[in-house]
Amino acid sequence: QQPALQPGADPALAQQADPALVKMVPADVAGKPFTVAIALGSPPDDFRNEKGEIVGWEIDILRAATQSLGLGLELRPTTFDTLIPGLQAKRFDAATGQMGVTVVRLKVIDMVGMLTSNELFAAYADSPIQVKTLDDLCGITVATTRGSREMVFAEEHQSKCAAAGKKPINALAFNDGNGAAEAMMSRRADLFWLGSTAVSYFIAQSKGRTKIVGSYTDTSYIGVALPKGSPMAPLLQAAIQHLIDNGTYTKIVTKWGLEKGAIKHAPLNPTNVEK
Amino acid sequence: MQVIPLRRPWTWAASVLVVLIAAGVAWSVATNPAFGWPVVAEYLFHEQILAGLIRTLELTVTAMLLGLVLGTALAIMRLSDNKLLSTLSWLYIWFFRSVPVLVQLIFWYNFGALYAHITLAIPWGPVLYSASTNSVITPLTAALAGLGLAQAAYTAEVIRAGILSVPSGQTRAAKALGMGPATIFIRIVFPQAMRVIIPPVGNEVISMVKGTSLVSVIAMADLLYTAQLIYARTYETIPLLIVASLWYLAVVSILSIAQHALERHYGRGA
Amino acid sequence: MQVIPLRRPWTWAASVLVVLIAAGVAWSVATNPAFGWPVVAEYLFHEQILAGLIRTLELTVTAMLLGLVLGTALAIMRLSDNKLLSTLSWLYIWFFRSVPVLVQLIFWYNFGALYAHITLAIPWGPVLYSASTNSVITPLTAALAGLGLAQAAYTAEVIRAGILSVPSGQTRAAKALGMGPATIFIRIVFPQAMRVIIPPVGNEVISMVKGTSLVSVIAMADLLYTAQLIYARTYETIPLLIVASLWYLAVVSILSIAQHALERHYGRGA
Amino acid sequence: MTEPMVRIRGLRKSFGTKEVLCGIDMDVQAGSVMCIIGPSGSGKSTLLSCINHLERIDGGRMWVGGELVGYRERAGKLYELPERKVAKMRARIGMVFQQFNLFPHMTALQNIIEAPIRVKRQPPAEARAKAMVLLERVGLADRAAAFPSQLSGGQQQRVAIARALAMEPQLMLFDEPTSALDPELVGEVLAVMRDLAATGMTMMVVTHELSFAREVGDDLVFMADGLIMERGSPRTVLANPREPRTREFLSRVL
Amino acid sequence: MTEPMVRIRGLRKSFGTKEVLCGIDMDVQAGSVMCIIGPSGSGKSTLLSCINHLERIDGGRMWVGGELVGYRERAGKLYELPERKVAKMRARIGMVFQQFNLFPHMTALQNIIEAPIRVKRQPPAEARAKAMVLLERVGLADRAAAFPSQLSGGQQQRVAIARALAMEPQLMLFDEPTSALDPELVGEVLAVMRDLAATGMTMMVVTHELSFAREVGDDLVFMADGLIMERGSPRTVLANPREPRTREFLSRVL
Ligand SMILES: Nc1ncnc2c1ncn2[C@@H]1O[C@H](COP(=O)(O)OP(=O)(O)OP(=O)(O)O)[C@@H](O)[C@H]1O
Ligand SMILES: Nc1ncnc2c1ncn2[C@@H]1O[C@H](COP(=O)(O)OP(=O)(O)OP(=O)(O)O)[C@@H](O)[C@H]1O
Ligand SMILES: [Mg+2]
Ligand SMILES: [Mg+2]
Repeated sequence: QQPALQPGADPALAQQADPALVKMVPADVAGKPFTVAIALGSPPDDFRNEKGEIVGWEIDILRAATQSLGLGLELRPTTFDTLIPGLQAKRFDAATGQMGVTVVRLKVIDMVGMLTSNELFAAYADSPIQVKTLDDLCGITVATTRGSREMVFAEEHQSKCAAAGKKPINALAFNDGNGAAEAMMSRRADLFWLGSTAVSYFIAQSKGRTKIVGSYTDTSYIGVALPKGSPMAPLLQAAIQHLIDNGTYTKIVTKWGLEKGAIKHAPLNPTNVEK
Repeated sequence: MQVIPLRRPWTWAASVLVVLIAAGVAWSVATNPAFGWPVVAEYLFHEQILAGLIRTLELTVTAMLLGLVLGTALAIMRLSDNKLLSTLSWLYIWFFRSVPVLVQLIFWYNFGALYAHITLAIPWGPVLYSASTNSVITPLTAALAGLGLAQAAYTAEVIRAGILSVPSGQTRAAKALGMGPATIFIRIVFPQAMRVIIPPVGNEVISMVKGTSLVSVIAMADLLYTAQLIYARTYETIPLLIVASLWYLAVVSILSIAQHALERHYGRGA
Repeated sequence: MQVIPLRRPWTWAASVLVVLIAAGVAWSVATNPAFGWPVVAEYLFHEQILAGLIRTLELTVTAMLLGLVLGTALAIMRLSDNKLLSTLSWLYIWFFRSVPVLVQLIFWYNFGALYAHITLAIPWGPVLYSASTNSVITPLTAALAGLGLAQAAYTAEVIRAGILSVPSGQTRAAKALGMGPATIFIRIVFPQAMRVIIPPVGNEVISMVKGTSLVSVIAMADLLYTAQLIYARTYETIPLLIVASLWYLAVVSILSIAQHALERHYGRGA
Repeated sequence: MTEPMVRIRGLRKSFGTKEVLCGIDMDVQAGSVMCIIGPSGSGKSTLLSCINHLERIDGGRMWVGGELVGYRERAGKLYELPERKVAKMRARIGMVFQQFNLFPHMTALQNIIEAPIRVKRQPPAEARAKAMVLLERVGLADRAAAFPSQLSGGQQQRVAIARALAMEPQLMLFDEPTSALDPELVGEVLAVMRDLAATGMTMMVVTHELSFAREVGDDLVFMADGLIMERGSPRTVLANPREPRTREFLSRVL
Repeated sequence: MTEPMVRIRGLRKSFGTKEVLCGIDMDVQAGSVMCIIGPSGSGKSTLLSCINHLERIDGGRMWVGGELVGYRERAGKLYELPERKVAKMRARIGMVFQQFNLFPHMTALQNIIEAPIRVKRQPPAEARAKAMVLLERVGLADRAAAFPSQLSGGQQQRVAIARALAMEPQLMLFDEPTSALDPELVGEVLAVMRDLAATGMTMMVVTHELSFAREVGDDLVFMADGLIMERGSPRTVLANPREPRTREFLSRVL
């Protein structure tokens, strides 16, 4: 049933099924493809390439992980709005799309961490703005995406801007990275603020018209989401740990230039994350 | 001799069945935990949701007013004997019905990327006015332009059909009384056209209430987008969509009542 | 004696002005590099764009057919003497005009979260049919349900207005000839109602062409969403939106011509 | 005496609280022409509409061709028939309206063949042939392809008559067929009706054309306030009305 | 002889290629009643429509109250006036249509006061008072609040006459004002017109009511094919038509 090589799959990352992992797979799951919904967002997380194939570092990790479990992978591209209802409806076994792990979200779903993230700020090449700490954002318009961790950071920092007697951060939440980037390009927003992966890719596409003007790093995770109490969550955790252990994980993060955020242990529902 | 009208026994049976089914569905909806009623209750009157609702209403009212006024003008132009006016109106309707509102919103919002300055000048002459595009086109302007200009194109078609439905004898009678074109339109033709216009315009207004959520592409938070922003953070998608839907149900109910009242008002004398 | 009709000198001046402005805008649009015309040319006939276009057309045609058929039935029910039918129809229209299509799409797509199985059973009796919800409601089913059921509510209102515009003498004459209710509706009332129905339904169809892009929430890539997916990768937002808009312009042009032809057809004899 | 084509007994009809027909008794013999005159609002149109059940009745009974109209009698009560059966009965009764009510989206010919094809399931070719004969008969063979809006009032009314005749009815009801016509055009319609009466068609004619009633009518009734005030042969009633109401009415119309 | 209220010289009007008025000359003296008869399609309605410039003309000239209608003459050419000036002239000419054309969304009273308020800028209270006087005059004071759909045809036409009179016109045009009425209702409208003529109003009346023309008309013209075929005093023309066309027409209408 599973084709030898799915469209967009990287042969260099192909995994053999790991007998120890395969043994853990419950009987009612084995043999069926593992379905993952993807909110196709900004590259290089998960996007369609020139051939229309779904690719990205999250896809690579999930494909390798399911291969280790001896399962097929079925990708279901969608938008953010259906991810969670779809999980709850068991339409999908898992969902991904640069989903940050937060305490609030863990009440609704289970998440396995795959990477720690950091964020970059982009601006026009002629922009005088430099971002060293979040204080530098006070009184400035930043464009980001809805539900992004950046929105949370900005909101939490408003009180500090107020305490310092500065104007609040004007954070615009767009539907997607493109809306945010376009707002910066039309000078609606001073800064474009998103995950480093997305911003780096955008800078590369902008042909020198934009530059990176700062970064913000925290220790929270980006992960894959599963329905609350899903028996597949610990399995997926084990499979990703297996990839970390056998070096495939390193190959993937290197391939996409994400070494900075690489993790040593794949956590299930990590609690050491921001609220 | 007693006369008994046609009885439809199945009507009663069906009525009972429908009520039973409705009760069943209501029960099932109320008790199904997947709908997350506690979360719905928590957010129904949440400050952000109410702010989003107000933004929705603001945008609907202003964009619809723009659409109605401009749409009426376009309909009159379209039906005018003047070839220039009717061609212009045709072109406008064609263009603004064609280009998706989403594209128009993105276009107006990001006009600054295309033209950094807006300049009014006499060709080969002095500059009369010049300003940065973003200062002229605020996000609200962009939203109203995107929604209102497109709405005008749709409304124009509806109003055109309404005007055509008024018998020409009415215009002749009004002309014979010495009324000018504006009076004839406002006092005679339009009130009669309203009968045909109201139901489709009711549709357009109700569509617009929900259509305002397109402004999310320019980071404006209407009711639906506010709900989306909240569940983007909390992942409680279904309860928040229910919150938004309940508000939409309330607004549309009020609008339906208004539509009914208007239909009655303009139906008088018929 | 020679009679000279009223001359409108400003019409000529204005015509010239309009042509000049149009030429200026066209020139500016054509030469502004921000519009990215080479990119537009590259993607205009791109395989993915064409696939999206076809998906858009498919969805429009099927959802609109569903909307028209169901909407006609609802309009007839709404106008029926039968209280049950007209109440049901009123409720349907109220509900489906209220709830945003986005919510309906998500709801249908994820019906499985609420009810894992669809079961047809006699109450307190045997089960006739049972299947996993997700196998019954495919994404396409969900898309058509979401778009079509809502469309039916809007179309019903338009058709109702159209039916009401046909003089009652027509129905009386048809009844007196011994025609049954179905024949009267299909052959006599509906063709005459069409004159009033076509322009607003034209609006609805044209809205639907663009409204199909809502199905992106359930993972179906129509024309606009395809363009968005491409610029999500390349960040060439404006050129790709232009590509989509050009196709929409083409489709809407064809639809406008069809609308015009239909108006002429149903206007015959008037 | 044979069974009359139309037999009406104790017919009552109200709109809301207003009684419009207050107990009408009437017989129309097969092949005869019954003329009905009376002031506006006296219930003439309502009477015709009851005969082919375009209006429900509130009391009494009516038979057309010996068959009870619109109802079934059982145990001393009248039960309304379903629409389907009523339609079948209506097909046997032709009706011509004051406002013509031609179908504006169909040509004269299409107006005529519509019901024979849809209701009687005549083959279109046959229906068309018969329609052409009828158009010939009303003097409009050359206007078969014209839409109603392209015809004068008199021509429209003649098409309306042909349309009703195409169903080969046993009985024709005319509701002021010439009232909406310019005086010039009245003659052509009356001529067609006169021919029709000569062929032995049973007709009920509400009209203000007293000379037509006098010439063509076999019987005449004068209605006022939902009652038949006077009846008799047209010559007698029109020349020597017995009732003062009749006299007053005739003085105003003549 | 004084300047006539209406003077028409060489009036020509075509629709497309069809010439509907082929050179009409006519004088209507102030205070007189001019009746126009003629077969359908002879151009009677078109003539009236030209007089208040509801239709553009293709040739000739017309004066109402000494003023050129709808055009300005300069250097031997007629230049059409802008809509605004035409409207001012129309306000001085009342017109009553065959189909009444009352505004269905307004009550009888509102129909009457609309133009005085909007066009003449009369204060509403004054307009209403005057309208009530007019309604009294046409015998409808008690129906002021009724919508047209609640009035009989004769009542509607009387409201239409009151509506035209409310503008205090110098000239009244009537286009078959009784043709759409039941015979019973014709009398009430003719009575109103008769009263109006008695007050000295200048009137042009297209009508098929020959007895009205005979009684009330000062002049009568017979039109056919866009030409005036015969003119004279109504008694003479109706009793002894000179032209065969007139004779033929009269035989059909009587
Ligand atoms: N559908 C209706 N609803 C309420 N009242 C009605 C309806 N149809 C007729 N009437 C009333 O019934 C009465 C009789 O009407 P009908 O039309 O039968 O009179 P008629 O004799 O035909 O008059 P006319 O000569 O004006 O046609 C009138 O008073 C009229 O107002
Ligand atoms: N708007 C128009 N467009 C084209 N032809 C027209 C128009 N109005 C009138 N006509 C034609 O002009 C001719 C004269 O019409 P008009 O209405 O003036 O006649 P009429 O004497 O008033 O007849 P009737 O007694 O039927 O009212 C007719 O042949 C008619 O078909
Ligand atoms: Mg009647
Ligand atoms: Mg005329």
